[in-house]
Amino acid sequence: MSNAIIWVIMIPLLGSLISIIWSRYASLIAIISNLVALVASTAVLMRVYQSGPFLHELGGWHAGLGISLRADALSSILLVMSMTVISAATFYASAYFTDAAKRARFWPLWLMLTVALNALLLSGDLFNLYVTLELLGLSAVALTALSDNRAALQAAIRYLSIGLLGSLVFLAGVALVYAGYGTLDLATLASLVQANPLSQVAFGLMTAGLLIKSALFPLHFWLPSAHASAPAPVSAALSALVVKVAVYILLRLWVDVFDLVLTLSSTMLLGILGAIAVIWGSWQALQAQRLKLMAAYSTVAQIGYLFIFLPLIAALPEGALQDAAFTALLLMALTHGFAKSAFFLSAGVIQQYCGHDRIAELGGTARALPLTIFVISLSGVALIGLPPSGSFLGKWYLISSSFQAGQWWWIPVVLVGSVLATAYVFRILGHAFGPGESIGRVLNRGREEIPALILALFATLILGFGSAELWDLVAQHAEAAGN
Amino acid sequence: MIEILWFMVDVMLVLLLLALAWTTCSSRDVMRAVTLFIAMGLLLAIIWARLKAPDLALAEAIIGAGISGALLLSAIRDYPSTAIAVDRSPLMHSIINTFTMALTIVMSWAAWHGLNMSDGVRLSEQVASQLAVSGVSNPVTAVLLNFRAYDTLLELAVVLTAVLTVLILNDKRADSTAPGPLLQGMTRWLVPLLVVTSGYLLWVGAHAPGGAFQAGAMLAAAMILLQLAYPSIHQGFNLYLLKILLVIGIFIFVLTGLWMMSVNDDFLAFSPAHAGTLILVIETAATISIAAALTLAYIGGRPTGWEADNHGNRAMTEKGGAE
Amino acid sequence: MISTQLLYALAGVGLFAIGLRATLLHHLLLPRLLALNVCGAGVFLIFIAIAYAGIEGMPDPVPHALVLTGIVVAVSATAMALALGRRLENIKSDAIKSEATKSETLKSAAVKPEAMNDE
Amino acid sequence: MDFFDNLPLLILLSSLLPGLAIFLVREENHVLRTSLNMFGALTKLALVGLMIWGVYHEWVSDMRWQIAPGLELVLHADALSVVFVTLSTVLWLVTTIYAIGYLEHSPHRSRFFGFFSLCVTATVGLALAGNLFTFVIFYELLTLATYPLVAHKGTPEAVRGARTYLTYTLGGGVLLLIGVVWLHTIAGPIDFQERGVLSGLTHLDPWTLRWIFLFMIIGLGVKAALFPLHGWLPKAMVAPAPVSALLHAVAVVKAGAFGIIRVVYDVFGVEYAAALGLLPFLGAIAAFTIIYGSVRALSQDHLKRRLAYSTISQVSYIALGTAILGPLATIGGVVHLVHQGVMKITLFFAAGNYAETLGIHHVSEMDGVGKRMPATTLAFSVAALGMIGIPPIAGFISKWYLGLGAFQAGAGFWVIPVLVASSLLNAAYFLPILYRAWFKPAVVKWPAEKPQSGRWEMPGALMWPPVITAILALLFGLLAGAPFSPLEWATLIAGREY
Repeated sequence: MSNAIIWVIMIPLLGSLISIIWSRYASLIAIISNLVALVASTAVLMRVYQSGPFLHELGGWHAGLGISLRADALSSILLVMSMTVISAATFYASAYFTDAAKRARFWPLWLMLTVALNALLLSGDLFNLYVTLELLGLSAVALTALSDNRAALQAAIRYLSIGLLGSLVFLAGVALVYAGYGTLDLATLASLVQANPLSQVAFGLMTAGLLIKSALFPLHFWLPSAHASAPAPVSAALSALVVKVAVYILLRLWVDVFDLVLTLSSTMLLGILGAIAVIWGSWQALQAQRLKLMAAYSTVAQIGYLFIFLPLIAALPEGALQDAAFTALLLMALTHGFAKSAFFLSAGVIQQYCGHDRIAELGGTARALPLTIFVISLSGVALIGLPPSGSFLGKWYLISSSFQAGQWWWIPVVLVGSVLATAYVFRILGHAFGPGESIGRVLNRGREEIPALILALFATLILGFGSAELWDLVAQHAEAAGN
Repeated sequence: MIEILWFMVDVMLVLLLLALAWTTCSSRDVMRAVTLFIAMGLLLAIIWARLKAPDLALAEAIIGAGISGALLLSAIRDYPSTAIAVDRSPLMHSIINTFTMALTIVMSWAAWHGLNMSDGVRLSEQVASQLAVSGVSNPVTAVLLNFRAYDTLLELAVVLTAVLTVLILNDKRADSTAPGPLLQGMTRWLVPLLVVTSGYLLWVGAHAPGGAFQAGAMLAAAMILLQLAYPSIHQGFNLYLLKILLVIGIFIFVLTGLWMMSVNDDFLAFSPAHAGTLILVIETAATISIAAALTLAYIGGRPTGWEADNHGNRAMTEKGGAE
Repeated sequence: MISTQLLYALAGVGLFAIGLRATLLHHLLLPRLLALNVCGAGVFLIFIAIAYAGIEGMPDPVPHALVLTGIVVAVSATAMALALGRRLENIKSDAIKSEATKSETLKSAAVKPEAMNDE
Repeated sequence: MDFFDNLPLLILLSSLLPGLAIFLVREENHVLRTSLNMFGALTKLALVGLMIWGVYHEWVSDMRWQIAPGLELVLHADALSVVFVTLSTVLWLVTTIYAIGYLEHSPHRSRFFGFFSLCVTATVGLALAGNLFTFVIFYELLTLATYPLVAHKGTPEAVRGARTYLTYTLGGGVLLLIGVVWLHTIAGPIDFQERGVLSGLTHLDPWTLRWIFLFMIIGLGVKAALFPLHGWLPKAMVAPAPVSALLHAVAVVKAGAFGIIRVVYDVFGVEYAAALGLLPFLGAIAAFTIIYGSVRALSQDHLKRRLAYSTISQVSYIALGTAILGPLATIGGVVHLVHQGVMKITLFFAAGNYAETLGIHHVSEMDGVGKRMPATTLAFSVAALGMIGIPPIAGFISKWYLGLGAFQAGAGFWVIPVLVASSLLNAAYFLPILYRAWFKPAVVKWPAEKPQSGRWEMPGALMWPPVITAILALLFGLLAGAPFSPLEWATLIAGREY
């Protein structure tokens, strides 16, 4: 598996093609290819863990002339997270779509989304990032439109046009970078970048484009409708992964490439926007009448947390403290990825059971679907940031970094955000525990409930108690970047 | 002297371009806007030629203006209203105006800065030095299918995704009017010409302007024409084969890449000796897929019987359940 | 040479800004789509202006290839957006039609229930 | 001693694993569920017995799990944790028996007992936590595990009560978290240590420490129901009786009180806390809460609510004992942790029995109940008299040591009046109940009487638990001087803390 980094992209791509031709066996093809890709992604992570970051020069051309794929701690961890979520959602989807025609439409696009996610995470080239962003955007829109009702299509159209705008603004930044530095390779660029007007404008444009895609307040307006109206496995991928990889590119650019251009005040601005997103998104989630809409607003809030870390990372001295803040950011992102996907998958089960997802009418679901409500509670624990979830550690470091960086004003934001999150999560549970008739067994829809449970356990137990390796990896990454 | 003349031409082209863009964007009628947009595409093709980008000029004329224009024109028919109204509040309107003006100034400044900053060489020297081992002599094709072939592969995936969406969402557009004999007569000699041109563009791409995208679009144009003239022509077409045509470009691309990886360690690392052939094979497959994709995109949805496979499947299982 | 480059690059910026402004102003799909395409054309123009190396010089082929990719991506996205728009219009008109047939069936007190399209 | 190092983990697992297994047990499978419950409870009891032995002989049991740089999960058994662990384990066993009887034939028993076990796991984990980080984790887990128990009935009232409970405790949890993280950033990881950690770190700014203390006390005070953070407790009374018993006697309120002891003694160090001037502040709140809770209890007719306000008042004795500098007061506070638990759980068991057997929910309906349910009422009387502080019942010992401690610290002038007033008030709200129960003639018809079956006044599983705990309360008072009695153990702790 020395070429796992290629397989992780090419296997789903081939799977997508075969599933078009051989649509009768598309579910099987998708499951197999995603499992193989999951194994390959683990191999990439293992290689990074054992021998550090590495490159794959596509076409054998050195980066600069050619394009290189690169795997380091950040990208390989997110890669494995993304493949885990995708694999679980794949199992789920094989039971979720009861209509054969819809299922046949779903798989090729789903696999294409997987390709786009993996290609994006591993890309080391600015223009290639643009192409993967477009592939990601288009496949995400197509999957949203799969619901095939008015709301979904309107959301999809908005999602598409906003996404295109974001990519074009990003591309404008890329054009300016190429004008000034004559390269598209991230690593080469990192060694060339100086703090000058061109860098600032180009960097600003790229950031703006990516902020649209990562739905940071006030550019989040397209997100709730799209995430709420897509089919459940798609919503899971959109909220857990698609938004997050945009944040990933931002981090990649900020930390690895344009760190000289970055000023404390600009990160502070993003931090403030993040803080507003936390409060506002949580508040909207609390007001939401529908389960999936609530989850979508919660995503807006959770993305906000990630941005609060930026001014902290910028203000902290290089070394252990900065690494800790960075790892905590990663941990928050990972936890949210697992938790939110588990949440959406469970919401899909509830929607299929009840025929709707109106929160006020969920009475009795705790009796009828105990495991699903359990999964919702687990992911709710992670969304609030209670132990033993990974986001508890994330918030711990968010608070401690705020003290260390002397930016105490983020702490009340965390406090209010947590309280609001508690309120919206337990509002659901309160209704779910309400009276209802039928009493189900523990496991009612195994193929849908078990993948969701696995994801929720990742968010809570595994990331909460077993993230020590993660810290090692990031420390290693920081060391490598420092050298 | 000649430079001043060129510069004046440039200024005129630019002014015309900006004027066309502005009128496209501020037009109150969809039909008018689309027409102006197509005109702008053609002007862009001229500008690409002026800036010594003949590959692009071709592509813009065929794809940017041609196919996009055809898609937009046929789409207009689906819309109930053709009037464009701006319903932003005056405040919002002026905020947007101010914002874009500020952005224009800032970006212009940065562009000026960037052009002064660089030595102007960028990657062109590297391309030139490796061109000999790329398997082709047209540098743009070398970049597209060798140095940055991975981009092109993903781009084909983008095309496929878009076309899948088109197929998922809609049935084929109802055939509007019966084609006249004039169109049919014209088609009879135009289509073979287009097909031959397409083949030529594909072949010539190795050493002169042209290549898979231009050729594929040209082929698609031929198919669209055929479809317009003989609306029921596709009914005899094997749809299973059409699916294969749709994916064959990426399929061959990926398989070649993997094969080369097994030989030369890196994905898509062509051996210089065979690079030319391999690129031609990939391009041929890509041409077919692009043509199929653009044709399907134009007809606007699933041809009759597209999902028969699945429906058959469902019918069969239902039957099986009943037994 | 630099003046030509600059002229076209600035034109690209202008095109980008015109497209951006119109994208933000319009709600409707078609005009917005046109505006996005104009916007994209502006970015492409910046790329090609950068690549230009004078009347005598060999232009940089890399931006040419990038823009070619960009054009194909743009046309794909356009096709997709149009398909979404068409589907939405169909659903809207189906809803109006089924509304009409529903009231008709009510009038004639027919027993056949009309299947609804929406989920 | 490898085994001994793993003992805390085993103790946790002995309730965690059966708890998780119980979730999967089918509703009708009564036998399997009961076996799992009893197996867990008895195993835990045996393991705790081992641990008492070990800690008494000063064996060190310390288990660490690195979670992140500077953050370790530490399970550690010391004398103080043994007190709380033993209390929880014994009372869990008794409450489990009680709950099995109480919930017979009611729905969702698997869910109930599953969360019940998780709740005990969290309590024991909190007791065994070896540092603040671990403590916070189990503190939050406890909240989560008890929420479904409070909401168990699923009625709108239950859901509302549960939501109030959650709002208070999680809000408090966040404040505690902020205090703990703040302390972490200035002082590094804090392992609990007898006589405190911070007293050794002289470079810290005293005002920062005072703020941190405030955050922590507010966070812990919510669970300990210190005024004005007590509002959730009476509302959480909608829970089934075994939950109220466990919540109020052991798990939740004691977790808060235990946390206060930990922070004052093993983080700050009681002498350092006194030097920072923090103790009078804590003492004043505790004293006020003692009086306030008792006054409010006077006017409650609903029996469980009266008991709830009584709890608010009684738990603050523990905080009061902590706030007075001196080993005798410490003994009083720590021993009250046990004594109050045993007595209060008796009262709640009895209240549950009245409600279950006769449908009695209010004090005004209790006329003559003593003749109908003598055993339960006798247990209730013992516990109530103990609460008032009548010798030789356990409650007297606590108050005695608190009073002595106050004199020792020179705080007698304000502590003694508080103790006296509180005792009088206790008498004022408990004695009328006893009078009604024993001496007033029985009403003709009870609100909702269940037909009597079998030998006893009610099923044995419901009757014996309060009797047993009442006997314990009596023994803890009578045999206070015996080895391994709560008092002896509290003396041991006080000896190690000064």
